[in-house]
Amino acid sequence: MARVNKIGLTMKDYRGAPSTLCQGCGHNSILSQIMSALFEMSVQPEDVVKFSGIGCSSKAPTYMLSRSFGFNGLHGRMPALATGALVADVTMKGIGMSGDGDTASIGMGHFKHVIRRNLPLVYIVANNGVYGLTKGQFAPTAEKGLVLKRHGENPYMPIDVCMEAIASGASFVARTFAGDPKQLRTLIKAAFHHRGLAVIDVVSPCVTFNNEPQSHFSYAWARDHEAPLHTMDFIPAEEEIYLEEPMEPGEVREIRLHDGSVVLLKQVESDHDPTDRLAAIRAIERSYQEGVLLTGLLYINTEKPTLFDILNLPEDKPLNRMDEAILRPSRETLEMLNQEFFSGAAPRGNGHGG
Amino acid sequence: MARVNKIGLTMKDYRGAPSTLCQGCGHNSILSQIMSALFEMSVQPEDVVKFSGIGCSSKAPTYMLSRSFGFNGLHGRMPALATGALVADVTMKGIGMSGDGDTASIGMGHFKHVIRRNLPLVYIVANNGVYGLTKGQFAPTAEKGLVLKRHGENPYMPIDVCMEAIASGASFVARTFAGDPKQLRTLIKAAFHHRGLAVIDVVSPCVTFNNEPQSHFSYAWARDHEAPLHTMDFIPAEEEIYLEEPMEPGEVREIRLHDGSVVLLKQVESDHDPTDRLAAIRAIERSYQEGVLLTGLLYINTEKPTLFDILNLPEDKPLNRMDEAILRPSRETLEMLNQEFFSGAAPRGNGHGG
Amino acid sequence: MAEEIAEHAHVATPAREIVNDFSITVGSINGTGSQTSNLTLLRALFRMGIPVSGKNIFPSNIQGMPTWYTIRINKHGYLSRRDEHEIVVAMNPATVHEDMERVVPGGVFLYADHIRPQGLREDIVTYPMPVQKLARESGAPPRLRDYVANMVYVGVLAYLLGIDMDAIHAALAYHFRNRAKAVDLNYNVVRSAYHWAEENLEKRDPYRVLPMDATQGLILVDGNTAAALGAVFGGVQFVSWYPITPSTSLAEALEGYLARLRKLEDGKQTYAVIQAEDELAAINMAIGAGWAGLRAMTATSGPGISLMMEGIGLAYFAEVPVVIWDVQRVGPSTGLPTRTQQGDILFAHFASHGDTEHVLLFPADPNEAFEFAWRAFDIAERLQAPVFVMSDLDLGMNHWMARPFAYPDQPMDRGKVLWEEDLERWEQERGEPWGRYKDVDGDGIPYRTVMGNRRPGAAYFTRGTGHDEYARYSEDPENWYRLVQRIKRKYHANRHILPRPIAEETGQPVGILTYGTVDAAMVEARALMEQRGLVTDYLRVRALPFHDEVGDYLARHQRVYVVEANRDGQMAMLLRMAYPQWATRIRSVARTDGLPLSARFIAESILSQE
Amino acid sequence: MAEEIAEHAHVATPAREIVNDFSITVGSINGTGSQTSNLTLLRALFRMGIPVSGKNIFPSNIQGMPTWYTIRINKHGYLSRRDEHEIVVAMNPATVHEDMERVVPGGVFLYADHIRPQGLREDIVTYPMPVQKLARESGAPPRLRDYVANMVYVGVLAYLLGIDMDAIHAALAYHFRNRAKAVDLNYNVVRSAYHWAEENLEKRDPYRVLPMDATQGLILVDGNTAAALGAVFGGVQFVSWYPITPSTSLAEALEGYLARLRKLEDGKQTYAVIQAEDELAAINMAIGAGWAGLRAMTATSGPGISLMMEGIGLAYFAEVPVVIWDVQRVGPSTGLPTRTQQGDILFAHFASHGDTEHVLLFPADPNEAFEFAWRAFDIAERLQAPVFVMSDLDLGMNHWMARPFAYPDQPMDRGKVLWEEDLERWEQERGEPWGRYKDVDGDGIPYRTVMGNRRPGAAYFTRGTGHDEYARYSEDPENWYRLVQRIKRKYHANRHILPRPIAEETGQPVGILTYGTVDAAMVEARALMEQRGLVTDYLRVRALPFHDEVGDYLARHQRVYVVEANRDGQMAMLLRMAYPQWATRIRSVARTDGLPLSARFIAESILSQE
Ligand SMILES: Cc1ncc(C[n+]2csc(CCOP(=O)(O)OP(=O)(O)O)c2C)c(N)n1
Ligand SMILES: Cc1ncc(C[n+]2csc(CCOP(=O)(O)OP(=O)(O)O)c2C)c(N)n1
Ligand code: SF4
Ligand code: SF4
Ligand SMILES: [Mg+2]
Ligand SMILES: [Mg+2]
Repeated sequence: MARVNKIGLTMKDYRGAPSTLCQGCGHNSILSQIMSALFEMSVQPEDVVKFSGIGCSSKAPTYMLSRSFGFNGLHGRMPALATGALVADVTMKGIGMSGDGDTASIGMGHFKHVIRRNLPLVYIVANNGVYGLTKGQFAPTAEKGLVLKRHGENPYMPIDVCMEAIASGASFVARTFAGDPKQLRTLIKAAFHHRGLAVIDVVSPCVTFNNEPQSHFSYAWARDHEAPLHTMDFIPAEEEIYLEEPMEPGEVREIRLHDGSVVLLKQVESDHDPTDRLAAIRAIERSYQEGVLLTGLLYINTEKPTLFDILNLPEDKPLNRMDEAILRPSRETLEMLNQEFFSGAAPRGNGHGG
Repeated sequence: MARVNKIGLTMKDYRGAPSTLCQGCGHNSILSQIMSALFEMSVQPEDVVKFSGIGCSSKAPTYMLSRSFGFNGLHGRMPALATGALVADVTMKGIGMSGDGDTASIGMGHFKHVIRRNLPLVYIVANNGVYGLTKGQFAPTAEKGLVLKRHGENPYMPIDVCMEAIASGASFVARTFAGDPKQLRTLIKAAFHHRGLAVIDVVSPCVTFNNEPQSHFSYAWARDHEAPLHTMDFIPAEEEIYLEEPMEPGEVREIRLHDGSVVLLKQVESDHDPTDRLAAIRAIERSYQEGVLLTGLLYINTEKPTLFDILNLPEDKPLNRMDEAILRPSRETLEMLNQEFFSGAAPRGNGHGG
Repeated sequence: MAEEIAEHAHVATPAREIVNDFSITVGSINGTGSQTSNLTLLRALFRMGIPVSGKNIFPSNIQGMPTWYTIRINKHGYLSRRDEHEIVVAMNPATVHEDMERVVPGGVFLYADHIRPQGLREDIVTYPMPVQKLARESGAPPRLRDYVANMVYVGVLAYLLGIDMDAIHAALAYHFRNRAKAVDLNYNVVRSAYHWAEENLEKRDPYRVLPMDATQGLILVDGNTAAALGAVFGGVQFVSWYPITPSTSLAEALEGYLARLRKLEDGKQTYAVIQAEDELAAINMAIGAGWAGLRAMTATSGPGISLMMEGIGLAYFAEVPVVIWDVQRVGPSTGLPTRTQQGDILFAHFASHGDTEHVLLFPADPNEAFEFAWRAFDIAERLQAPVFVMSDLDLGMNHWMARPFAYPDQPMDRGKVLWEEDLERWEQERGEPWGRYKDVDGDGIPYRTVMGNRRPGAAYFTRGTGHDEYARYSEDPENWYRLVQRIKRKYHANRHILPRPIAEETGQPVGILTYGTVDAAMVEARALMEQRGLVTDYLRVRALPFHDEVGDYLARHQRVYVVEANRDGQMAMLLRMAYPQWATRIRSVARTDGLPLSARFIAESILSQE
Repeated sequence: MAEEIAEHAHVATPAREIVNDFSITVGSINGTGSQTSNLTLLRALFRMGIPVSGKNIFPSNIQGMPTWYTIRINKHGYLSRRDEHEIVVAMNPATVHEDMERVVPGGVFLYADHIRPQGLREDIVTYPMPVQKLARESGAPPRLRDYVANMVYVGVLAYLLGIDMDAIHAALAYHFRNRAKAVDLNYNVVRSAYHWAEENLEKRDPYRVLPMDATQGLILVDGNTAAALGAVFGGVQFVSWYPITPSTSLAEALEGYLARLRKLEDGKQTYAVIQAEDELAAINMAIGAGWAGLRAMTATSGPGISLMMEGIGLAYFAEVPVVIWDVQRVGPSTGLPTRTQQGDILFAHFASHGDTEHVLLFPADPNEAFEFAWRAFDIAERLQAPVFVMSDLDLGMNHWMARPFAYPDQPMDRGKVLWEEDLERWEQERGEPWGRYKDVDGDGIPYRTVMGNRRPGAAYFTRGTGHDEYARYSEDPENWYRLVQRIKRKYHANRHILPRPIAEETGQPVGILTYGTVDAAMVEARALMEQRGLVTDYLRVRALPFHDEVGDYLARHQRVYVVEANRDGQMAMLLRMAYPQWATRIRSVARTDGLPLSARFIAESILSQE
């Protein structure tokens, strides 16, 4: 018998259409971990909505969560599309999936501005250093000096998705690797519970166009060079925190999210404080100097107001379920407004229009 | 008699059409300082080319340097426009002028990517926290909490142009204030001599829409809160370095630019090392905590290859002066290429096409 | 109060009077507050019951450049722009001479006396005005002096023309929202200018105004305000926009009205307005919202329309309702940002790559701006499609006389949306599974669920790529063929829900066809032509794709002049495409120079061909 | 070598032979290397002197999805796509049954024997192939086995049809650039498959090929490669682009050729290629470069065209030469990214807001792709305008027989560009100051200087806003009117420099009109119709705006069928607009399903109306 979660669903209930991505593509692993995370958290698939742009990564959402609404929009415009849609029902949970081309090239502006607005959305960048769907041109995240068979050597310095996110004030920034399922899954869970925009930059190898072992986006390189900041656990609000082995104080950090759930970080080498922006930037800079793939929860700010706060939307009543009685002001209101305009008649009393 | 510079020109030779900007607009001061800097450096106006997007700031280039070519392009697309044009003649010196809306809103993506390409261009962001030309809506650089008469209170966190530039690997990043002519002029000179893209973020008050004293983009606030990192001098390559007063070692930093000219930085409080990216980021972060307007040369990297290096363009012969003899391969070459295609005839010898 | 002054108003009028039929043009410098004076004049005349319109010809900058405002006063109610200026007020030294040249022979030229124009014309009446002196004497604080200086010409004109001072007071009270200090300060300047004129000027010109009863029950309003209000009464829920002249004031008015009219008791909003980072974001946000079941719109102008193309193609193809206001300015390119044109018709109708043909609505006046604003949502949701409302700067930013806005005459039509229970019922009744793109009714319009519908089976995956009736990805050739044919059918089978053309026919051989704001000038041009012996029929198109009436109209007329404010005669081109059988009957009268067409230009263009 | 095999090739042929007139379709999985096998077959047949074409029907993904390749063999040289498949090779279990259904009655069905289709049809000849077995036996390393497996059908077909094994060897040698190991590995599989077939299959079908002499002197090439090469010989200096199917291979080929052909002796580049961050950047970069005097271009497809609109409007209005390749795919929206269409014609012609009408060139085959690629620069620089080259996926990405490319027949025409000395001479000769937008020659084309011209007075300020003849900012109505009229005139006065239409006329009452790649099918359709008694005249339009010949052609014919691969008949619409006097003669034959039109569809559509 298939395993059943708290709301009575099996893993099958989280599946999508059969994947048409290449076998071994990192994006497939990301999908698996999203499905597992939602299954384990017993999230109702109907409460989730998927967004994406264009690219292999952006096709990916078709291959999970058939029971969820989804919109595969235009190249680079996913953040804008998701903004408009999520405002319609603030009780839905949004996952956006994008690529490094989709986000860091054509979509850079929207990426920055959705961060600034702190739209509640799990924003996954499936980062493979290339444009997979158009056959492997360099993406802006590709490391300088990367050599690809059909495209020669990349002469440009890379754009770092996490650095960009932090620079623009993102409230949740993490980096992980499609080949590190546990960490990826835990980060997805944390992101799901974060109140605001959660950027997860996932090194997600393109096995067809950019998986030579010396490439920083290959399975081999990432596996060999992964340097996690911490190991992590996600503890839902209703569960008690339980540590497998007793920890010294300072060895473990608890990040309490808005809904009471907790991300537990067990420090690996030095103590990274993910509430310290500068520390996060420093860690990223250092990872380049050391030539490692830094992973983990780089930065989190649980207090930043979200777009929904700013728009002052009702928390219980979705906009898209409001009816004419709420949406169309009354006949009397229009009459009043008409009277306010400067009229051809002589003043009728001493109203504003007089 | 009007003052004459080394190439026999007077200030008049650097002027443009009469300004149609509002009296007192910060953008006018920026224009003045650009004209003065070029005059003082004895730059031939015909060697300069101006680019801009759309906005009051982008109209500004009309009001300087009539003797230079200029292109007032589309909103947000100045970086791309300048890229295409400057490639045509690498001996020209480009100045791009943009606004905070033009750069940090609609043009964000291009801003990032022109930085990444390190196009040799002086990139000035005339930053007033509002969209001047469309009558004062909030720009993305406006501080949270800024109250404008017609638009209420800004609920969003600002985007910091310098932080964004540094995050994406800019090779020259400075911030200054239209009300600090000396520093502004010196930075323009340095930027002119920088080999690569030089971003100068200039607080440039919009006297019509955003100049109330509590606004961070007002003359009053900027003047009261300016915290220069250093005082600075620019010494052209041919001149000797001369310090007005003797300095202790450590009090003064020399930044030698590619062409031998030098930027001399006299530290104001603590010692800022503008070759240290992290130090620059730290300084920006600190300035927000302290509520000051940090100005000066935040970061410089004189070694980063430029777009022209990467494209491997001839340094002496502009592309746009090459003629048919260079541009159109010969009849024989076409004959050879025709032979290389798979042909209907039986193989003729054992060439590649056989 | 002003009564004692009004009594004297009719004193100095010469024999040959020209009453309630002339234009006043004020040349000034933008950013100096003359707009307040101009609106005061406009409103005062309107309050006197006289038909008026105001056209602002302003530069694309913020301060210090020449700007002109023309008030047309016409007892017959012809209110379009004229090429003739009877009375010109010169407040700007930079344009004083060209302003003097503008005056018709026998007309009036008023000028601020510090300007001192050289060589006053002999064939017109000239009056100097002590503008600076009166401003100084007004007691206004120095920073306001430039502003109140403009009130001087209001007072002088009030005296010369006989404008009711009570009406001026009412106009100022309205403008300053009854803030007594501001009203008094300005009114006092008007009054002292009036007195000065009374004492110092001898009226030597024939122009004057007399009260009428032609504006009773009407209001003065600009089209952008009307559109904003219409959208609010259309139940707009989502607005994403990026500032651009001349659409900015539409979005800003919308935000203002929504904040006032559409909050719940606890202060929560029943709408969202987002100033986007650019037009690409604006349209994609609106598409997201429309997809998720909100009444979503954006407002922009030419450059923004160009940037929205990819998004509009997506909305067309994925069948997402969204309303796009194109408040047209002069293109191509950045063009003349503060001038008017009907230049985006062709481009909007065929917006985006691939085969498309979009719905366009053409409001002609503020009442239609209001009406089409709410109706556009009904149409968009009914058709599941983007709908353009093609306004223009003339309508959007100028003041027009209008009827009070009429409450929508039908409940909101949300189209074929299925919520949880609807979907259940749908499947039960039809005995087949629902599919997002199934044409079960034969009208080309499928049923849709929207994000947030929690019923299992309600969810589907939307994309801009090929898809079958169940919204599944498909590259199948036959499927594609069927899909795009069905979408085409959707537009044509449902044209009847678009605003019908409006016809005025008396069986003439010559027909006129216009759309949008040309109407104002056309009404007058028809009268002019009639004076010259050419009686015409008239049809005003209010939507694309065309209703059958349009073809019938072409069929009934030997020649049809299609009059529009663009270079290429875009509507004429569309008509030739749509009606090849009548193509030779179509004659294009088109012009673009940034100004609204004048009746004279239209009449002469047509008469010269008759 | 292969000689010993070739000898036996003609053994098993039955009585009724069908020689050199059928199609072979291979159904396989993309990313498994079948493309190499298909090209090998195509080239081998071509090398045998037989007219062939290859059409790739592939999915919009990278690996694992169904893909089809059709080789048409036709001794008469008719090479457009057909709806009939005589021989089908099934390599993909997912599509094996639909593939079998495709086969015409009496046709041939080959299948990999591990697929085991259920219920083989009786009305066709079926042959299993031991694909996996032979691949295993090939000695290929496991990672290459899937690839070489596809060589099995090459060998089997070689045996069944009588394809020359030498020609196959030559094709492999070409494909693998003479890398002996790869050539041998693949050739050996072909050979063992041939032997296996020889020993195990009894030929029961009528199809076979025989050598001809119809391809001598021709080459096989795709349109994107041809275009890239043409651009190089057009002296292209600047390319900014953003990847998008099906234009990507054009830009990539260009980059390859430029690196090879256009470096100076010291290795410095005489060109710049920039992969931009998006299409907005790509077009704006190209505009900057064109403005600065470079021959600048970009290549994109539908979604990119939509994004480039604002830039194109700027180039139109500021009069900047730039070449835009639109390798059309199926829209609207993301549509079918890997299928073909002529769907962007209307949109491109009227690109961007405001009044515009752009130059479009329509290459029909690789030779024209090459020619128009260089000519487009001459036209753009001569007109100082954006020029679209409207290719499509069928032309761009499929292999076509072509003549060797012809060297440009005229020197580069850089248009009216003034360098330092030119400017001096200009002013001396004319005795007036130069102005950027002065129409001194009366042809609407002004003279331009370009950035970098150091002569004082050469510089000017370019903008997308209103400007006078000296490029100074202007909002003056009359100036605007003159300016846009002059631009309009520029296009019409210089239409003669565009590629003229090509006509084939014998004075028939029925005319056909097409453009671009429809030509291939049209040639055959005309023959089909002739067989059925309908002789037609033919005109192929090669550019917009139309030459006068187009109107004359319409005037000469009672009915003109306009045949095109889109939904709405976009060219027919344009013709009705441009020629109202002939509008009723125009009949639209249009269809879009992602596949190139077939001759049969065209012929039947027309015949059914005659
Ligand atoms: C406007 C537009 N431009 C270009 C394309 C072509 N295109 C499709 S996917 C893609 C790049 C995708 O790269 P990335 O986002 O990194 O995704 P990946 O395939 O690598 O997962 C491009 C350029 C498009 N669909 N739309
Ligand atoms: C595509 C497009 N969208 C919008 C506009 C309208 N517009 C003109 S200037 C401007 C904002 C300018 O703001 P900024 O760059 O900060 O310049 P400032 O005027 O403040 O100096 C906008 C939105 C436009 N011209 N083009
Ligand atoms: S091409 Fe690369 S990114 Fe695309 S599906 Fe294949 S492996 Fe993944
Ligand atoms: S509106 Fe503001 S930014 Fe524009 S010119 Fe005036 S002061 Fe400067
Ligand atoms: Mg990628
Ligand atoms: Mg600004």
